[in-house]
Amino acid sequence: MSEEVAAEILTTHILDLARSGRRLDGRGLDDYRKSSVVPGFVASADGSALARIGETAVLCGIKLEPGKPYPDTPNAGTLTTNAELVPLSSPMFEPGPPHPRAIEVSRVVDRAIRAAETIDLTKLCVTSGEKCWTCYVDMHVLDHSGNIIDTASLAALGALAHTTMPNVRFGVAEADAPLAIQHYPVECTFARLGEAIVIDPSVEEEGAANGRLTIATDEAGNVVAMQKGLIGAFSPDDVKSLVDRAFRHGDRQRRLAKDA
Amino acid sequence: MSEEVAAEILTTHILDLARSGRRLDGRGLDDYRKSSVVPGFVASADGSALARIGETAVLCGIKLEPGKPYPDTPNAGTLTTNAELVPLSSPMFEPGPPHPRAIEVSRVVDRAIRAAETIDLTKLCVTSGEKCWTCYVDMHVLDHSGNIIDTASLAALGALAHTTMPNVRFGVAEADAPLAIQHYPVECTFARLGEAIVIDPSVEEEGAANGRLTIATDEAGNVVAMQKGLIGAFSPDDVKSLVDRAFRHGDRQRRLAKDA
Amino acid sequence: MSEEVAAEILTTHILDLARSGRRLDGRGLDDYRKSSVVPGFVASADGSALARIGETAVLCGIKLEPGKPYPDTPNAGTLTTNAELVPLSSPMFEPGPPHPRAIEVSRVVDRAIRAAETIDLTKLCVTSGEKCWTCYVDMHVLDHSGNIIDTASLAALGALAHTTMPNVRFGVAEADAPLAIQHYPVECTFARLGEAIVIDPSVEEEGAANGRLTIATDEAGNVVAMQKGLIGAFSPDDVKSLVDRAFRHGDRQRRLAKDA
Amino acid sequence: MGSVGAKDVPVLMSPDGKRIDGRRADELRPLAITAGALKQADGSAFVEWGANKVMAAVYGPREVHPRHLQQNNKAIVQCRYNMAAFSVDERKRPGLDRRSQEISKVIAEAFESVIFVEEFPRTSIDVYIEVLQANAGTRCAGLVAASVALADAGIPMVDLVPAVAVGKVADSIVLDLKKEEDNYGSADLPMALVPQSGRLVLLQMEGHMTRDELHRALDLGVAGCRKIYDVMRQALLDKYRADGPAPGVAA
Amino acid sequence: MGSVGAKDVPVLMSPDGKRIDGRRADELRPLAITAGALKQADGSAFVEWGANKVMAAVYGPREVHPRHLQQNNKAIVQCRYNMAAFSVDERKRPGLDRRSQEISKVIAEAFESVIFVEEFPRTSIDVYIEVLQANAGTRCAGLVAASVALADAGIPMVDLVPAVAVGKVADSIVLDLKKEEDNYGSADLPMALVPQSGRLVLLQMEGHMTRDELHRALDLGVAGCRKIYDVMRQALLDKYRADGPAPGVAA
Amino acid sequence: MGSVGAKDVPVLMSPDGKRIDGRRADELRPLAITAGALKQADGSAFVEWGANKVMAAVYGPREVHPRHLQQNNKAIVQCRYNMAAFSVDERKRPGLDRRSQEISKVIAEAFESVIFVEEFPRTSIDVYIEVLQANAGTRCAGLVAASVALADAGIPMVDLVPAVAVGKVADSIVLDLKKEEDNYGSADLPMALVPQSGRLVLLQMEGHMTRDELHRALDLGVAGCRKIYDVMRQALLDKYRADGPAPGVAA
Repeated sequence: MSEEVAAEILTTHILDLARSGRRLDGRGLDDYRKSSVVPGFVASADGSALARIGETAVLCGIKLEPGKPYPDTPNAGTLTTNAELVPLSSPMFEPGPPHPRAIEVSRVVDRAIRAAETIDLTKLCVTSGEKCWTCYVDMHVLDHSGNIIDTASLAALGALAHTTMPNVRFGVAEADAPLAIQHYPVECTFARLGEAIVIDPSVEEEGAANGRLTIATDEAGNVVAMQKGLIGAFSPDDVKSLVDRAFRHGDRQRRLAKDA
Repeated sequence: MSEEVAAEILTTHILDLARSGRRLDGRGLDDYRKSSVVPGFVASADGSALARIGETAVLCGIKLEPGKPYPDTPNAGTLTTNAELVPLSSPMFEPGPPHPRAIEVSRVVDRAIRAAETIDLTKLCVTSGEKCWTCYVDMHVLDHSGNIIDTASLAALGALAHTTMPNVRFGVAEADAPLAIQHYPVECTFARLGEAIVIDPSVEEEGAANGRLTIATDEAGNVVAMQKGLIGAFSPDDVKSLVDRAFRHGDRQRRLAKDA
Repeated sequence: MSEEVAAEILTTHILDLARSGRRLDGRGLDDYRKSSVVPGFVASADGSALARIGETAVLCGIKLEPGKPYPDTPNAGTLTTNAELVPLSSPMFEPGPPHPRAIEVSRVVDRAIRAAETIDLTKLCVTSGEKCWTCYVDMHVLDHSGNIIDTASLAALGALAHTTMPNVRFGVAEADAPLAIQHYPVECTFARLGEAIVIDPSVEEEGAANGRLTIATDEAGNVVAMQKGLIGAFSPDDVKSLVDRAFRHGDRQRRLAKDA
Repeated sequence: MGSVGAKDVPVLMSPDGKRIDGRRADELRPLAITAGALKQADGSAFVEWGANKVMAAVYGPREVHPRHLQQNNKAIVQCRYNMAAFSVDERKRPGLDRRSQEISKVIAEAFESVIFVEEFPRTSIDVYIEVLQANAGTRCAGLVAASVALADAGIPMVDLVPAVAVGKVADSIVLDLKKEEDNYGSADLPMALVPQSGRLVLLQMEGHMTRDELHRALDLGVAGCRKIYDVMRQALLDKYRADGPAPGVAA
Repeated sequence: MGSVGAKDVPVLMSPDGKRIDGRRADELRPLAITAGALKQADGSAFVEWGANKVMAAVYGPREVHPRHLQQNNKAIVQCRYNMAAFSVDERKRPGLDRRSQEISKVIAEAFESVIFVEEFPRTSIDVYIEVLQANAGTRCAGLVAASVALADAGIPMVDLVPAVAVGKVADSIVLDLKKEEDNYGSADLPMALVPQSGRLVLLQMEGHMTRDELHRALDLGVAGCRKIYDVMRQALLDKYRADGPAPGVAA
Repeated sequence: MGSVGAKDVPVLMSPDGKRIDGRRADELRPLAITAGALKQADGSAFVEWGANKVMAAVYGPREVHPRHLQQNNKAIVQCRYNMAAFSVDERKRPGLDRRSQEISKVIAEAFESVIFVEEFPRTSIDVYIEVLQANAGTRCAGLVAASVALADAGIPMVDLVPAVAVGKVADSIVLDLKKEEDNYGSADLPMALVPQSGRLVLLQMEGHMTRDELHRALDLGVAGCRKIYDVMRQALLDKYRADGPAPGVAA
């Protein structure tokens, strides 16, 4: 049996299940997989967290280094977000320059962090127009069993929430201090399977999906970022109802990063 | 009929026509296509022009930004010329790093601009050895129906001739000022079709050509640049007679850029 | 006869010969090919040497340019080693970004130069933490008839030993001065052919080898670098005996670079 | 969106509900579309939308490059959204940055959702978008241009795909942001609609919107898309009717 | 090794022969190996060794990418040793630098020396090593992790391949250097052993060693490898015995 | 050519018509060619011309890499003109810059104009030029070296292809510019001739020349090429006659 045929049969099966409200791994349509956040996983980083959603695992490390503010925001530090979809984590990923898929993950996480004002970038300014902190958020995907965006975002939030500013190492202040977190954005991703829409898709469901929608919410009741992905479409009513679902699931995931 | 066979038949036909002094689009051997220059096409540039020769279209935008003089020319600004043969403009162009063909176009145009002393680079020096203007000449090919070099060169000249130095934006002087043009180089390209040599080749003629020669002249009677391209050869006598033809066509094209 | 079959037959033949202590080019197992060093081959470099081992030829050029010390070694100049395995030198090399093979050559040579303290990097410091010399060691492989590492290393040593510091050109001192050499590391490479181990392998022997070992020694009786390469293995006793062979051959090769 | 730590923030909304350029909240910028603007491409369109100028071209269905992307049961849709060096205030280095690569991806996915790709197995449909002058909303302008170019190339699709961004500016939900509104506003929500099905094939968002604001934004965007749809259809009609002036860059 | 012109050099060896972290000369840092640490990979292992954290995964035998590397008579072994941006003190730019490329090459050659590649013509066996936290000896830790991952993937090999670095620190030959010893010591000699044949498939060295020191270093390293071998075997036994806790990153 | 805003300009022409190195206007720099200078290449040549040192090698006809460039009815000619890092005053970063890529293109086109490419369909003839020491005129020196290397490799051609640059220095038209003349002169015109047909297969020019000056420059260049042609022929004769000293870099 060729790979294509096998994939097609699996897709048919997943769609059949979804039609009757069931999923391949036994979850209900609105069941999120068990998630966890282990902060401080990497001692060489200024902050880090290993996030897991089901068997998907992403390790995020934060590094703070002295830099120069952008000319148009002289009173703010800078934030650089990068996701590495290394080939270790999935048979689908190949070595080489960043794939658009990896770029999308990093940009979607970046948008949520930025739009939610997760950290106050003006606090990362040391001398106006001259010197600031550059905050590197590096997400390393270790195991891709579906829903990388939510897992990467959870790892990033968990890492930022447990970051120490290395003031002493770089001679910026006399003592290191925790990085202050203002808001806690959480991404929540859905996949359309026929007319059903499931939360937190597995890798097999992503392969069968006709449309993916990620909605990031903060703890104050705002939507801060969205991204539709894959081939497929959502009606405005779909989007409205998914926003409600995203809010419902947001607080639980947020607590994982915050209280880890 | 395979693509190769079709191409071979077209080549044979074009060469047959040329032998009797005729061309595929009805022009005579020394007829240049109708050309036009629209200056100021792009408001986001400091200078711009859309040049068209027949259906070939190139948009050139000029940007002036503060930079640093080269150590060996401390009293001169710098000039950077770049041509993008984007895949939008022709089925022959592919996405990816700059193809040697694109590099050739930009270098041939650059040579004519530089050798003709189109702009006085010493006027782009702000502080000797410290600060100067960098003049970016970016040529964007939009429709490649043959003879990109002449079209790109015409667009560049038209854009330079309608450029404003953004003195105010960069705090260099109290008022913006037009960029002064000293000389007006014009490229004129020929293609050998068997023993006939046609001016301003179409894309089909370029495919059939055995040799291409570009000759740039200025308004004072100098040849300022030449470039032989493609597989093929020209005798010294060919070159001498083509120089005369290039001079004859130069003034008309020059006026398009100057008076646009 | 296919290329693979031809290669396999040659390998079998080389291994058969080695079993009885013989080699394709008539040498004994411990015979090093005739080597030579021509210093000053390139006038545009601050130092240069053309090294040849048999028909393998590598040209090394040294350039000294002002730079900035690394933050963690403020009192030392910097050394940059690069090997270009240009496609001119072998049918096996292709154009493109540096192949891991080229990177290995440059890193192995670099390790020997650095570990042997061939030059005293602190002498390349001009102003602590501010200004230093950057010493570029560029090795250009011209003819790859086997054993590039030893040849490149010999060229590098020969070039360094004949380098003049361009003090005047860069306004660092009133007179140019020879670059002082402290130690003379020499690489010696072996290839395993079955159970025999030959010195200075030819390109054909490298193709047949099951394991390569390079040992760099200095004139004071130290091993300063080693590198096992290719598919294959060496026992610790193999290594110990090869170290003795490397010491035996080192002085002769060293003299070539030193006295050239 | 990039306003953290910025210097001067302009007034984006007047007391009487007029925007920085005088538009009402639900008003589009002027939009002009020329179908068939290029000679070499199989289909093309030039869009002037406010101060945006965007050219799109379509090639295909044709052979797939690189080959290993070929699919046996359908065409693939490849998109390259690119900004000219001179299209923005500060010169942009040629080549696709990360933003352009992300936009290329979501636009390709949007079109692959409406093109009948099963009809052209083992081929590629290549969509090229060149932003020549940028003033916010270029991805939507590019999508609109490319959609007309696909129709001009005769590629069978479910429907044309209009697109527009909705934003939040000084607490108002407004249609079709221009540059200052995008830079200093508090939310940006670009979307692309399939009018026939009423579904969105592109949807992104960044900023702050409550549940209620988001609902209004979606409704405003869908209404805006339907207006843009009419302009797109008219551009194609004009082209078919007259086969009029020779194709070429509108000058 | 990078100590020329450096500022402060720590005391690496106490008068009573204790190293900077209290170890004896022939003592290894603590080593923990989890076989089967990942779900997607065909085989995997997570290694914590001193302050190193390294993950390895194996895929294959599978189709060769890029195709032209395919060999008709055997599998090829491809290795990618990569360091995470946050794994070292100063953030490392993502992507393979020259050091990583060299290490990838010698590790691939080491494994191709022990895998029965003739059994899988026209395929690739892909070995991926991700260094998550680095503290000297990462190439050996990576090799150990990858070797267990290969076994976990069921790839037939002559033997497991333990690896360790020996060094010279304050004139002593010591086993398994940690970061300060590597930075300020005077020699570093990483090696990988095939216990079954007693031969080395990886061997590198940089620094200063006399003939005699080198002999002792080789012997010390071989003895160290045999201890590591036992830990590797135990990790696989634990995995096979229990098929125990679901595979996943040890947390 | 690069003299705008430069500091000191040397005297390039003495009152009695002697050039900076004492040559007359129509005089070549010393030229020595060694055919068959390398062992591995199918054909090779080493050229010392004034203070230029250039090595060329030819491989082929052989399989085309990358494959998709293969042509069914003829061989393709690929050329790579490269400058060693140490070949110029300021160290050049390794790899092909834009100038080198342009030169590679025009040289490949020059050779494809004289090689009987139809005889070797589906193959590549690869021409490699390495500039080891540069002093103006390297593209011509490279072309001369490569032309002899092609003959040494037995590639069938219409003729050898001599090349030389003509320039304008202090209002005189002079043959074979050296570095100072190239830097501070007012025109540079490199050309390559097919002596058999009297036609030029490479021709470039930058600077200022009147119609009349250009005519004289062309004539002077053609005459120069014919002298160079003799040296090229002699080099090949020397090689064939003696098969003399073992091939290898002339030292």
